[in-house]
Amino acid sequence: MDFGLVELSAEDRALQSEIRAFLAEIFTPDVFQHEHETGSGFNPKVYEALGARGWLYPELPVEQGGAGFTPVQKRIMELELIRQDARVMMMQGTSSLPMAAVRKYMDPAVADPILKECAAGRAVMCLGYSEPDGGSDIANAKVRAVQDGDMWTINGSKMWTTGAHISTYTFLITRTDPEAPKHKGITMILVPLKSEGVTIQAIRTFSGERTNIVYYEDVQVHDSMRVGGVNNGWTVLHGPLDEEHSIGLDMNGGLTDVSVGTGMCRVLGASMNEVASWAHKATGSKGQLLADDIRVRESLGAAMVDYEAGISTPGPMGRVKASDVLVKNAAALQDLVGTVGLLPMNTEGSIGNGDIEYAHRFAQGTATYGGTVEVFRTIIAQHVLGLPKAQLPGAKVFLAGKKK
Amino acid sequence: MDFGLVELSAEDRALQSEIRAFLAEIFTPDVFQHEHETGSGFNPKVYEALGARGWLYPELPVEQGGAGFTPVQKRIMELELIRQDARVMMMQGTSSLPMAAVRKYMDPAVADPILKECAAGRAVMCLGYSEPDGGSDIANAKVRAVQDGDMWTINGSKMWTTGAHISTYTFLITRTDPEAPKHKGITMILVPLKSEGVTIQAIRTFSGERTNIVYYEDVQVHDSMRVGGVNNGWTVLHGPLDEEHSIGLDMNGGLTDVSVGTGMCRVLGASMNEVASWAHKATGSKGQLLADDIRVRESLGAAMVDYEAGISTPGPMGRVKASDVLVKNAAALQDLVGTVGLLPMNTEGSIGNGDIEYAHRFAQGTATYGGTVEVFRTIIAQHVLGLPKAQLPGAKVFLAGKKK
Amino acid sequence: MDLVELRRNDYTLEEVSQEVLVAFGDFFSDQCPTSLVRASQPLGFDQGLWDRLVEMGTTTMGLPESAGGDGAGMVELALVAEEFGRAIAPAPYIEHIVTSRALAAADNPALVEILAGAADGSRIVALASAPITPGAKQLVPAGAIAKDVLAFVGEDLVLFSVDTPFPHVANQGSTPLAWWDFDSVSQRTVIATGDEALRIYTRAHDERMVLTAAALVGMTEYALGLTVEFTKTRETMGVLIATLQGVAFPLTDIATNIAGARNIARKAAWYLDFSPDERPELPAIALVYASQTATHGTQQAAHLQGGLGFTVENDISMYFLRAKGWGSIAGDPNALLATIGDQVLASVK
Amino acid sequence: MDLVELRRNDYTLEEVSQEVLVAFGDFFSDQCPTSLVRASQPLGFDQGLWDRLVEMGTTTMGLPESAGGDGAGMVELALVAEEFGRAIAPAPYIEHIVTSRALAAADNPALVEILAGAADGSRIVALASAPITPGAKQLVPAGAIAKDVLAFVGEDLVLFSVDTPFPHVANQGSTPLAWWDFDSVSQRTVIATGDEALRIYTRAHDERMVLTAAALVGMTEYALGLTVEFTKTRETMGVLIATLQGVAFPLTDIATNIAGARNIARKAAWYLDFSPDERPELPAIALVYASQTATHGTQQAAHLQGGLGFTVENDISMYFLRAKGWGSIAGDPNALLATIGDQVLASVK
Repeated sequence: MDFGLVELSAEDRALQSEIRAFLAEIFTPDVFQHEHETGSGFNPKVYEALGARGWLYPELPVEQGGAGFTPVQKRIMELELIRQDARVMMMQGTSSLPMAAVRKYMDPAVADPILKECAAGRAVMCLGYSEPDGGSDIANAKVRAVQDGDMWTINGSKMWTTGAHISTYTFLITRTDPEAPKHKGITMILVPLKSEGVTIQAIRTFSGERTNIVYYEDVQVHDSMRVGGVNNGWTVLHGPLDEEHSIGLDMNGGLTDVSVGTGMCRVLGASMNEVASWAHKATGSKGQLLADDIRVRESLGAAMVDYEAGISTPGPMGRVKASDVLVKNAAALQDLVGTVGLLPMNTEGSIGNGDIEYAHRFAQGTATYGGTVEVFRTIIAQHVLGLPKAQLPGAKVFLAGKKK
Repeated sequence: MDFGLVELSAEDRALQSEIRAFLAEIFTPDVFQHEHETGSGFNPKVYEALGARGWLYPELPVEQGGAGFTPVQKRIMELELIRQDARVMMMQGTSSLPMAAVRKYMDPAVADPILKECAAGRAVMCLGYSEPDGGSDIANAKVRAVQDGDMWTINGSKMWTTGAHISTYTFLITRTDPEAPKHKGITMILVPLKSEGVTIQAIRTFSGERTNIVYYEDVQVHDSMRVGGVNNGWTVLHGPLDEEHSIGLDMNGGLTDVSVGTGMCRVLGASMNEVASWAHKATGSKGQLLADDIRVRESLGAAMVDYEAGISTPGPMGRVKASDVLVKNAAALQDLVGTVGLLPMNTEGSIGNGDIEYAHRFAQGTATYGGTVEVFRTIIAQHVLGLPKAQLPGAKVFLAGKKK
Repeated sequence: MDLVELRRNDYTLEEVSQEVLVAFGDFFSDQCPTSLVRASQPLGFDQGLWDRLVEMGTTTMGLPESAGGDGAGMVELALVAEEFGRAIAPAPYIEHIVTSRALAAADNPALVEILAGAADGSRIVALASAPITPGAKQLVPAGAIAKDVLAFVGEDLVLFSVDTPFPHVANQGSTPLAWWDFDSVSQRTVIATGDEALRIYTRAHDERMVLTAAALVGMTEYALGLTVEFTKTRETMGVLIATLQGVAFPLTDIATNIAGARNIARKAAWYLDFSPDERPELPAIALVYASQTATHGTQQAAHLQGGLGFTVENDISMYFLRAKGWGSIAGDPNALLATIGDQVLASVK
Repeated sequence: MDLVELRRNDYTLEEVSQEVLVAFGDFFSDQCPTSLVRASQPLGFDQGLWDRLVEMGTTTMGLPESAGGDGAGMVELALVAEEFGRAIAPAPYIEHIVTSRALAAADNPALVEILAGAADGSRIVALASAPITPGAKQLVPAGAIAKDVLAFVGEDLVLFSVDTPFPHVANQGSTPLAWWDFDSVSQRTVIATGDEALRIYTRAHDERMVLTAAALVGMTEYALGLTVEFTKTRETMGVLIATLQGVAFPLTDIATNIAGARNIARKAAWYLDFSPDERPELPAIALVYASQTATHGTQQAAHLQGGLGFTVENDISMYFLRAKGWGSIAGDPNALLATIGDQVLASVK
């Protein structure tokens, strides 16, 4: 066990300072404004500036467009990016899943230039998993891909393709054998989103984040863009999915977050910090400083217990816990501060420039991102508790309803 | 709408005083001690004293052993009994269900003497519904009754037959046609528990209440004790069950409780009163009176909101709500008072002579009594929200796992 | 508290109340589709809808006959509030009604003109949430559309009047909130003072809590209905999601909370009408419980529609975003709990 | 609070810790079957088990080498506590260990004999939960079996000693609680005073919170296991109840809470060992969260066995009845929340 501060070498300390200074420079106010307006989780200037230094996927070797960072250096970069703004970096995380599959399963002659573009921040990839009527069952994909010689023809539509409008490629689940059992008839194809026949329609969520429906109409894709074998898509998918859902045994000497929901908890943590700052200045109806008010002290204490629970609960359980505690405490903190907690960014009197108001909206999405909490409870029931599966007519695997 | 105090006639006021004085006389300290020791929900002296005046089922006409009370008078009696001790009167309520069925379906020549004994407090009846492996599905009863001429032979066992050890009769669900669909092969029989072949084994619950397993081994019962038609048990059962589970449209000008869970809420209310009394005397670590402590005030306020919710939620929804709020607040009030909240009746320093400690144990049972809260949620899903039933292999009706 | 009081528990509505419920239910479903709610964002006020509400007699029904009203009681007003909340109507029904009733209760000749304007809907009136402290602005509910705001100052109940309302401040619930700088308002009418002022002010707050509670009940019930329908048509793994206990059980809990919150709101309204000195904690209980019901209920209802429940296009988003705000405007739930607790403590003294 | 601190999050147990976990897990499952727990009710103490615990070295492992101990840290002691809690063992492990460590920390020559008795288990020592106020008795955890109780009086940390422990008072958790009338105890040894007294006392309380948190984790996990097995064999409507979401989802929530509570308890133990001046709120967080986990987890686990979970014969009843009491003895959850909140407030000052 070790929860100590990471002891940095002189070199790492210098790197940390360099990173911090560089990020402070590229995260200009219009980056935040742009994200606030678009909700895309992506900023081309930031991504390209990072990519130019090999800092977008800095753990990759230099020849793959990374910077050959050690685990400690990679962690420094992660935390410094979070210190700036985790929202803008969302597509960085989303891309990393298909990048791993592309690297593993595609012909290097095709894959390498694509991966380099991604590492350079000039391309991102999105996940074409869910479908409009698919619910949580991504293995039930109906988007059809038909092969004719070297070309695939793709028809159908995908839902919740977050980032499609700014991505170069989508990592698409296609149905290639409608007769086979559902897990055995799917193939993964990396589809260039500039292709003819692709139409992208925005879906706005009330946290301000944008996602998309993507329609595919006779879209032509060369067979070289296939990722893994024909009808072997389930295996290919599992690579990234296992990464996303992994129970998270720590392989990095404690340099990764223990809970999948740590990012969600940071939104709660930011709210707590803003409420605490506010309580140091605001006074109650009898003139008492709110930081001395037992109600404020207890509410912050209760939020802190939940925050600690959210970041300490391992793996997929942490994902459920983090969402639960964020939903509960975002509402409780809004109650605590009163009507001013309803005021958003850029309004007179809002707390933490709208952080409390934002957290309450954002919280709702966390119960759905990357699979609803119900889907994860089902996974926990089977894989942690070893409970038998429900014998539902279409059941085989419940997975990931909404992908980032 | 009317939530006013009931205006009593001079006659009713006199009756109220008479009842109150009489009950104060018969509810002697050894009645409470006896209930504390036995957990039977029954006291022969009390029942017979009430029965002798026609006050056990006072709404019945005098010729049926009642007192011909008006609804207002009946309500007076109910509340005065609760003021004494609701626990001792449990079997009064349990008996009333089979009494209704006996009255409706049996030959009056057989039924009338039985009902008179019940009204006189010399006999009570218990419910022989659940079985050891039956879960919530009472229609799946396996206790076998086989007819030979005028006699039935009964074999099998029943679980959760609360009151069997002090009851004269049990209202038994028997399987009389194993080949028929499960709801069409059951028959109700009123079995004298003194019969040869009946063995009663105690089950102790941790609230102190006693219930029983009852074994039937070649028990002989005359056909005149059959309640309703052969294989028509489901219809006979529904009379009392509808009464127990009814949505509770008020037919008495507001003289009944709106929530099925009102009795559970009274246990919460008693705890709240005891905590409030304690807070008027106890002081905190800084010498402050706890009644002035914001934490005590808020916790009692939160409990009061939940209490009001429990008693105001109609019918079976109120049963779920009452159990939820009792479980939650019994724990919260125990936290509030600290370690002394763990001390039971008759120990130095306990609060309300153990009321807080008791409420926390009692609360757990309320989530199971008369059917688990899950069974009731299933009923609410179907009958209030109109949701479709789950297509489970054995599903037809989910009902009443544990009967009082 | 007395656990065995011999009281009636009769929730049966009088025929005339039934008619009010149906009439306003019809009115809002005809006149206030969710498209109108959406179009009125972010201000949360639609003049056309307000005019039609006035035509319906909404602004006069709750005034005493002496003030040209119909003398309806809190029970009827709460029934209207429930339908108002079901439609999340962009109109200052609650603020305006409770404030006009307070003005009428003051029975002050200086108010005749303003009261007439309030009765015919031409002048929207509102109620401050806390006593005025010099130097501090206040967020006033309906303050962006009201020209007259009733507020407590020292020992006095004062009506502050302006020619143009203060500017709207955007907020999660899309309600017409504004920061009022009361210091800058010179037009002030003292309408009551001392005990009378406190009585009128407390009553107005109690009425606001009860009507808000009723509105939150209607709001949550509509949101629940949207999701119940969704779960009856959406499949996963070959079954309707409504048949899964992980979906059905949370829905039953919402329905359970709504049923209780409705009864409490109506009961609290009845006490204000018929027995105002008893159970002084009931309006607070009604508000706290309805707020919990709405916060939890709209959140779960939105969630049980999965990703779709998180989209702006889905009407349920408008319900979720209002649930917390409407409750918050009517009172601070934590502070209310302590005052409710005080009644429990007082009852055993 | 700093949300991006560059710290390790490494929960991997050292090999020696793994061995401690396995050894005590085996010990308790061999030596402390639930039948022994049941037989020791209502006192909650079994002398034979205690003797075997002493033989295992339990009473010396956590003492410093200078006091004849093995110098084990809080991480190891917490691992033992988890197994102790899993067995709900009728022995004063937590009270005795934290009190002996406090006595050893005082390094007072007058304590040599008592410390030797504590180390060989012949003299059970315990810790009062609140400072002594004259005229008021105190409920002392393990006070019915301990002859020596450490308590704070004014500025001093004082060991009160008696020849015969005060009589046991029955309690829901079947723990050896007793009312101590400290006024009547004449044998008193001041073991520390002023800042040092406060430091030792605070540390002992922190240790009690952390060990209790760990014990509650083990307790809840055992109760969960009983119910998981039950749901895998019990059918309703033709399916195993484990396949119903209404059963499976609450079970996953218990498992989730346990996993988090375990990590927090171990982390809090690590901080006490290696970084005691940082994160002073962690012991309280560990206790509050483990108490919530245990209260809710044992309640739900008992409930999901239906009526059977409510019977005295079912072992799960013993777990449910201890969950609240064990937590309550180690600290007042509401008061702890405020002190945790103070750390959040201090972090942004």
